[in-house]
Amino acid sequence: MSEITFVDALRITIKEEMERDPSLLLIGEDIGRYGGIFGVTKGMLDEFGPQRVRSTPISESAIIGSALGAAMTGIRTVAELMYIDFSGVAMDQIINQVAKMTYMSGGAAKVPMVIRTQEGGGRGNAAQHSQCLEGLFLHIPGLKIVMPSNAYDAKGLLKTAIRDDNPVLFIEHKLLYAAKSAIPDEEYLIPLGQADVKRKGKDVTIVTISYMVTVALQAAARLAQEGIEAEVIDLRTLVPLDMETVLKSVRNTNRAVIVHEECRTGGFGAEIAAQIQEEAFDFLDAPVARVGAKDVPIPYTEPLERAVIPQEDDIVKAVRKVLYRS
Amino acid sequence: MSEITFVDALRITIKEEMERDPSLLLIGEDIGRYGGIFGVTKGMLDEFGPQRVRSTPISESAIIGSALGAAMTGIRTVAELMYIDFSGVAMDQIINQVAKMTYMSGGAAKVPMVIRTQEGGGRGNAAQHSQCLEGLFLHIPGLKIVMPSNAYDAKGLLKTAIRDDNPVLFIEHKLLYAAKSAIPDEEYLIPLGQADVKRKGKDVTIVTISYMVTVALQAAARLAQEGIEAEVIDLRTLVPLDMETVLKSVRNTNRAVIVHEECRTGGFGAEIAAQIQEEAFDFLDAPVARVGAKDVPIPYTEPLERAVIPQEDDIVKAVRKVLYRS
Amino acid sequence: MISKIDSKMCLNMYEQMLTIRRFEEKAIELFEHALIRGNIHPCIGQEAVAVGACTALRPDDFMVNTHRGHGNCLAKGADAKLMMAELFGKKTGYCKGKGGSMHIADFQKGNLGANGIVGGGLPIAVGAGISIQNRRTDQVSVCFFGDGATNQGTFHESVNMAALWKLPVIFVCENNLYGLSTPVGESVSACNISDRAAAYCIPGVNVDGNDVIAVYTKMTEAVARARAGEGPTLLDCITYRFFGHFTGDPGKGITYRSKEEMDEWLKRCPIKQFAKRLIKEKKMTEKTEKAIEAAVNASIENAVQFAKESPLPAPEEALQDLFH
Amino acid sequence: MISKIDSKMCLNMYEQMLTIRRFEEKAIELFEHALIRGNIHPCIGQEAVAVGACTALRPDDFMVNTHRGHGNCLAKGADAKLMMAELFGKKTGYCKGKGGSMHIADFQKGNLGANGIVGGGLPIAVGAGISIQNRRTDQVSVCFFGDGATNQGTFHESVNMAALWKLPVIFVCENNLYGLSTPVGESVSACNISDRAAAYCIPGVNVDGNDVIAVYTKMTEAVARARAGEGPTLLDCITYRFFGHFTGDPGKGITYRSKEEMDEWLKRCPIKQFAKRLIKEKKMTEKTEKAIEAAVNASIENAVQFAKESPLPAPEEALQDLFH
Ligand SMILES: Cc1ncc(C[n+]2csc(CCOP(=O)(O)OP(=O)(O)O)c2C)c(N)n1
Ligand SMILES: Cc1ncc(C[n+]2csc(CCOP(=O)(O)OP(=O)(O)O)c2C)c(N)n1
Ligand SMILES: [Mg+2]
Ligand SMILES: [Mg+2]
Repeated sequence: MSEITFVDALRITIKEEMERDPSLLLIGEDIGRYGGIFGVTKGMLDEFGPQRVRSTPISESAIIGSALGAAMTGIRTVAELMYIDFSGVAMDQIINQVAKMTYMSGGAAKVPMVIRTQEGGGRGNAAQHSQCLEGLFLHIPGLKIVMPSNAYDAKGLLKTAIRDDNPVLFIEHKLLYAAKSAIPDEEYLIPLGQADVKRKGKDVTIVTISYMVTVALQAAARLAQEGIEAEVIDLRTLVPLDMETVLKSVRNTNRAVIVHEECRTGGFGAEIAAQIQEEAFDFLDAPVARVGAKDVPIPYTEPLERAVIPQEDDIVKAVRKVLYRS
Repeated sequence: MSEITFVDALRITIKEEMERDPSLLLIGEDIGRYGGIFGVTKGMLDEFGPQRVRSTPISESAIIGSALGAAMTGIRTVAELMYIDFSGVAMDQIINQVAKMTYMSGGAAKVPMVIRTQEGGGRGNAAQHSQCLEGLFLHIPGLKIVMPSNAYDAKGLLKTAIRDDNPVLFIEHKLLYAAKSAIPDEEYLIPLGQADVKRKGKDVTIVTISYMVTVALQAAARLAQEGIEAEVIDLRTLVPLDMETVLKSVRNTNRAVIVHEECRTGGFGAEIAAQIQEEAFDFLDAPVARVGAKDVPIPYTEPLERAVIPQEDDIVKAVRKVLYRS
Repeated sequence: MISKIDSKMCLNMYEQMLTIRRFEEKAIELFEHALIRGNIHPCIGQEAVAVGACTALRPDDFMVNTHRGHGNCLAKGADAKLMMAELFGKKTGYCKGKGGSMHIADFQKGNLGANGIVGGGLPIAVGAGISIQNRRTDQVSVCFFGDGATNQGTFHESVNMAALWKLPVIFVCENNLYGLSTPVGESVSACNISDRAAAYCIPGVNVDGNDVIAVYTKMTEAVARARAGEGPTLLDCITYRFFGHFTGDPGKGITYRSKEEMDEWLKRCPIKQFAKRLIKEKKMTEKTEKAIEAAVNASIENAVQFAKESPLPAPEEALQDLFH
Repeated sequence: MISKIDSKMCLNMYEQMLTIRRFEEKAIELFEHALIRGNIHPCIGQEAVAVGACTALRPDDFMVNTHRGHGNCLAKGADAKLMMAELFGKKTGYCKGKGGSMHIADFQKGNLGANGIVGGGLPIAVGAGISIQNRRTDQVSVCFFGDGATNQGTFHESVNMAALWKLPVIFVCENNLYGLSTPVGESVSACNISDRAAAYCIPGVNVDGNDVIAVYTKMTEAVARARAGEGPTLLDCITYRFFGHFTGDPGKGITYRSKEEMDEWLKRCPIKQFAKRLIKEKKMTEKTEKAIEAAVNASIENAVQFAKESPLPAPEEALQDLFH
């Protein structure tokens, strides 16, 4: 058992999997000598050589498409997309090629690949380096979507993702890289599609994922001081989506608040809200509430960025509202 | 007043606007001599010449990006994206450039451009030529989204879209091109953000758009024979979204079914369902229901395509369910 | 030159070209009778590129295909029965009816699939090249694409990447002079598509794409280079499609191509040309020609029969095959 | 060669280069003191490209910029005060604090904005070229981009389109030999980036990007060509950034560049070189040099002061400016 950061957890996981599967391929920009812009692949080039650790030109379509070609021909692959914002330049390869290959071929193609990428605001990186875009990919059948909220989960989920025979979009959050968890020495895997109740509570269900788990837990702590016990569910993966855990909780608390960093309109919160009211209509004592970013690009300057991205305060207010307190 | 097809309505509109604004630019693949793959720009090259009617190489990023550059420098532009499926190869230009330019520049940039494109299944065009992707763009702030359901609306909405000083995604449906409407001889414009009640009814509200309006009206006719009077609302535009009209209807019928052709998960139906229960919670006598495509790529073969894309039957069943009849 | 090539191989090539021609003719006919839906992009007129290129390959070599890909599929060894069944949308088709004309794949024969997105397959072929290099086999990866596709960003990114890493990828441009209605001169700013090789420091080769032997010969050189670890080659195979862009194109493309031009190319039919030459060089008798013709016709009839008799998938199968 | 150029213009260029240098140094300092957030990509070392290229332009010419774009902004006539205010996230900044370092635009000066997406600006510059052609003015559109950006699909699509239509676009590669940590030789398969021009039948020109007069001269030729309707030119300006890729790059990029290489380039500082030459050719006295230095320092101080004193936007302004 040792305390390590999210970045280290990712690096150790990749290293272990590179050792386990001698054909596993890493591909992405500046992942070689430089070790990746966030340091996740540090040391890999020296250890596994330039054929297994391919540092590429700035050609995201070719990165994703070649990962697909490698995966389809028997080379399990982890591609790195430096920022999720850059998925735009590779979008056809992600949504029309990677996501559809297995289905279009009637199951003949097998696509064992992971796209690791990174998202989120809070650092003044402005409109093209701060987005959260999971809602967009959720809408495209054929991609699994994993979004860990801490180093422990990151390790267990990344292992599972790499060993999956389907394409997995693995989304990290830039504000989580330095966060530490205790990690056991022995190997563990976390299955995809299992939400995790990060805090128990009986008054309201907060459904969230990734960095917003941290913010939601802070909000829950504050709410506890007001006598409101919030249950905080970390979905961990959006595809597959563990609605069972969500519904079980909502049937108990009768209230739900969904929290995500991506834009409110058309975010995954809309999908979950729609499903909750479909499946637990008679249990709801208040409308399902959603907390998401305001519907604008992420502004650069701090006061505006803070106004756009969900804060602890916004969650507290939303919870009070579904409890009809203010 | 004359009966014309959807395609003709689009062509006439573009021609009128080309005459009205002598700098208006058309750009897209095969839009010149060939007149566009669906014939919308037929005759334009002869009438307006190759500088105003630019038939391009197969370079969608350059098409959208150059339309943006032209628009930003004072040339109002209508770009044609042959299939919405090809938005993948131009996605960065659409979501990171076109959509964000005005905001990122603090309002200094003006982007008067329309991206005309076409979507939908039903013709056996398979996974990469049959998608509906509006839900994806709905999630990106900075794009208006227009989806006419008939030739009359198409004309009025396209005029407004072209004259708008903001980027507008104008999505046509391939099954609508041959549909005819009566069109007045005098000019008319339809404002963006005004839903249209295509059928009055008191028992349930069906909220839909584009080709699914046709299918929903058929379903409503069948339901009427069972004594169920469905109100059918054609949203006409997703951004701006006229929730007022939707909510007014739901507060009256107490039941809502949202119908769209795009995949159910993460489609715009989730957003609207979430908003309805947020705003009209106490009026709902049943959960808001959603009818959307099954969450798979669109299969080629007819029986599977039919199983995946929403049919009249699916709407009828969903309506019966929210009325607790079966 | 032809005389150096094994007679049996020549007859094989001839038979394959004819198979492609008959397959496409039949598919068009069936489409017109509404037995096939969607769209078909016939490669009639371009058979020499498919057959010349694929004859230089081994069954374990990889191939990435385009929307106009029936010819390449067949040349890479696909079973016409399973292809036709796919066009009929039957459960027995290559993709169980889910893919259709533009998405046929045949992994057993190294065919990684066609693509409905122009330029979409190029990066995939590069990935297959990486896979070969990392597994240290001497396979190659062949990527077909049209003249129009060379203007897509993926062309540039893919050739650059393959060139940088000296991947065993052969880029074969089926340059039929048009991308849909757009003449290559209005879409490609280079004089020749082969000139684009200079941007990547790789060989760019001009090929008469209507001469199956020429294609075979140049392709063999490119394949040898790739197998030897010397990296990619760009082949610019000039050819012509006799039909329209797709089954809905009026007058076989007469709205954007002159009758004279179309007639001129019809005279240079790759199959007729090859037959003449085989007979002239005594590699084929007229009797053999007839026998091949009969065998090909029978095999296509057989394929249609198989497709017709095969079952459609059941609606609930729509939800299968999304994930493994 | 320099002697042919007007002294006043030379001194202007010198002053601009120095302004850029001081602006960047100050921005780095302020970033380190947490007065500027996000990231900064300093162009220190590359000033000759910005100034040489923009001196060949008119104020009404268009310019499309990159993430490493402060220098190009200033050279195109931007006000350092409004730039600095933007970096401070203030309401008075070019983008009201919404854009930040990577998105500064200045429409009054034809500056259509920087871009956080590598290669994202290229198609926009082409569009400005279309706009010029259609409005029948003799403006030009200049697109800056890095060596790394030449591997993006948009580079290919954009240059091809501009070449086809003979648009008045000048493609200026700020080739600083690295894309982030990646040496140009590991990302560009061509020997020289200028070789890529062959793929589009346009001139590709090698330029010493540390020699402001060389840049100015070659750029002037390209601009003349563009204004005359002869189409685009690709300039490959070889230069070097003295700092790291961004403010977070350890040791100014020492993890991927050798100390020897960095020292070697430091000796070729475009500003020092130019000063020496101006003095040698008697275009500048040491007194003038000092006066320029003082004026530049004052203007940067002034900009910082302005930025510091400007108000931050109010939270509710976040919702403005999405649509007109
Ligand atoms: C990204 C994309 N853009 C446009 C299309 C529509 N389209 C299909 S085939 C085609 C022409 C392709 O030309 P070329 O590459 O020369 O191949 P050919 O059809 O001539 O074999 C076009 C424009 C598409 N399928 N994908
Ligand atoms: C599409 C995209 N991919 C990757 C990045 C991350 N990134 C920012 S700058 C940069 C290097 C760019 O290199 P080059 O074009 O040579 O410009 P330079 O930074 O050297 O000026 C990279 C990889 C990005 N911003 N956009
Ligand atoms: Mg072609
Ligand atoms: Mg560089």
